[in-house]
Amino acid sequence: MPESAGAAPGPHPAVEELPGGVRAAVEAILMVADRPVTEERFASVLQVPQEEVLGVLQDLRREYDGRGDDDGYTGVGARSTGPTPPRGFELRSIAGGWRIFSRKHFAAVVADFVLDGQTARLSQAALETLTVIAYRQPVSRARVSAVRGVNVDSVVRTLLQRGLVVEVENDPETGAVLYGTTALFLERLGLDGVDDLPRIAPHLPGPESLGEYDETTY
Amino acid sequence: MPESAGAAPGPHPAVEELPGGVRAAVEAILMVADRPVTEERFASVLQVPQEEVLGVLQDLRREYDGRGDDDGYTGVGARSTGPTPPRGFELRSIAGGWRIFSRKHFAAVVADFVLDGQTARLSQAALETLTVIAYRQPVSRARVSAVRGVNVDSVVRTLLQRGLVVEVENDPETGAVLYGTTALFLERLGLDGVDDLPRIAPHLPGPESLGEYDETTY
Amino acid sequence: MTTAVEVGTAVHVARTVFEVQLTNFSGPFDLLLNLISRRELDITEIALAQVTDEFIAHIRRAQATDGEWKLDEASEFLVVAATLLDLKAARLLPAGAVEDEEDVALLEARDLLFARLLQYRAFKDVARVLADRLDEEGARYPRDVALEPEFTRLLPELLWTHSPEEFAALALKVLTPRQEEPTAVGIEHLHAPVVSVRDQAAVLQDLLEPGGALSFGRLTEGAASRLVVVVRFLALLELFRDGAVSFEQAAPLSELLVRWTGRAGRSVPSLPEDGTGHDGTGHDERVTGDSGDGDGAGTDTTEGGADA
Repeated sequence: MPESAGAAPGPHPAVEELPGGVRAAVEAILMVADRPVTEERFASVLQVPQEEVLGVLQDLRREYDGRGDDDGYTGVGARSTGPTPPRGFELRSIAGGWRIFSRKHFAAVVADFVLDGQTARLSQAALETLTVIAYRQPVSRARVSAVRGVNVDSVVRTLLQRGLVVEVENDPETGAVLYGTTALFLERLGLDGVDDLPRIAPHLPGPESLGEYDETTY
Repeated sequence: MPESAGAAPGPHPAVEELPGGVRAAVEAILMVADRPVTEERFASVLQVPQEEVLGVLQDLRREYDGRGDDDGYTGVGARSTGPTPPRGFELRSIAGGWRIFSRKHFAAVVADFVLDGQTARLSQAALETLTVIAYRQPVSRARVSAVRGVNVDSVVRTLLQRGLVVEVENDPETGAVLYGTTALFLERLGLDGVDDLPRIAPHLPGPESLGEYDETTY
Repeated sequence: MTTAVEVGTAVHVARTVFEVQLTNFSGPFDLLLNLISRRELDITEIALAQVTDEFIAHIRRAQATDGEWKLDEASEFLVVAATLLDLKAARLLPAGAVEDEEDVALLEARDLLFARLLQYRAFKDVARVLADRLDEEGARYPRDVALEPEFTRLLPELLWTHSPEEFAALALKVLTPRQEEPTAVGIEHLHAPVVSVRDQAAVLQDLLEPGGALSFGRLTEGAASRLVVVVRFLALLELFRDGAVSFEQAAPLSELLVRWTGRAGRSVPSLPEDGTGHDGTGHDERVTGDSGDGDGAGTDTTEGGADA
């Protein structure tokens, strides 16, 4: 291997010229990231067009997932084709960025090694409160209480401590604190954005369809 | 730890039968392990002979480093041979164990990424978290979160990186990592020891009432 | 009402379901949905009557076996009872015969109530979907490892400007438990005139004791405000419980007449012990402008049998 570069900040050789090129540089950054990294961030650090970054990330994801004989692999790292088993890790596009995760089949063996990342399961009350906040954000505690029919103060406190919700603003009229979900929430759910939440419509009759319900249920 | 989501303790399917086999299982552990993992530990968690683990680790290291035409590759993941560029990460055997790092060549890129947006001043959130750790040490992140009312994971990470706090021990009951302040912290404050911190205790609920926070919110 | 056999099975079923339910009880809508779903969401009059019966049976049994229960649980049950009875009361309105504004308001209230229930059910369904996702995602662990020292050494030199005293002052601020701001809007600043049930009972007695049956309309003719009407109604219920008055109704939905049946003289002093309030603050006998739902639940239950 060539001589290792010192960790001096500032101008550095074009990543294309380093062994492994942009693909390996992206991997190197993924190794130290402690939250999802956006394509913009990769592009600006590596000084490479964003589209190229996206292409590399998608190739890496496919590569880590293993591939069958004929999946149109176009990776930079000119591998000869052939079936490959998946790696023990996966690259996921999540909460607006990209991050490495251990592959889910190995949860049982991996759990022991994650020192402090364990999160206790949410209670039913916390889960329902979180759901209402996710779909109604920004929303006040009073409105969440109205939907759930119980006081949600202590549950919201727990969700704040867990970093799943956050105070986003104050209601311009009432001054009440309004809550919304966090990037951690998206990460925990494996979602790219709030828009990717499962649609509630099939579960929730809108005002216009209430008439029908009236007919059928009374 | 017992309540970790999805990671049912106890017997799990033999790793050989999971996609990617022992090789992928080793990778899964390496990707999330925060400190070097010994071959013994791999062997006992995966229930695989230690020699096999060593073989897999050596194969992985070679594979990550990329390989020329004729390097006697004997990996499990039946890759067809051929020149491969190195990955952006490398597997190093250090301190009696194995750990994945970003590859040395990319140190400059990684440094740019890490330093991007870093400031010389601690944020208010970091400072407040530091006060809780200083006056309540040794203390878990969960408890600091309970006191501050918000998730403190990323802020604690900053304090760790800054060398102001350190993992001192594990809670004997919950296994949670407990944090305390460092010599550097005392140096910054110009104090000889933690005992020299100005006393604030008389006005505050003692540790026993903080215990309740923990109980009720987690 | 149901037959003896049906009551027996209902109680049996109710016991198991309620016990399961209580382990992850998460609010009145939860219980209400559970009750209704056991009737397959068929909110017909009969289903509701049965549900109500089961519910009351559950309350009685819980009191009998445990002696007492947790206050929050009990109050949530009361909200359910009130909600159920609201639904039930709304059902009693003939759907086609909407005549005055009060009927319309009642119908709207029924729709709102039902809409809220459907909304709650929708969120409950989705919460289950999210729980599954959380579980699945929980099996993937993110890579989150400490930076190597060679990188942390590059961080800009820390600017530290705090003296130990400043640091301690900040610690004091952070460690002092925060005063929670209440969710509800404070009502302490409202000075609603206090109307006493006991005083109104005395007024009623004066009106009724001379003899003859009077309608509720007549009894509230002189009321100065709606609050007085409400309190006079409550007083009437108290008097009925004490056997001081009787009600007569010629036909369903016809006018209710009230007749004095009690002894002469002041029969009302038994009132103060009764808890019509729900917060035990010691002013139960007095009703202020903000009273409403909670009190309704308690009195409605006595009226429940009349419309079945």
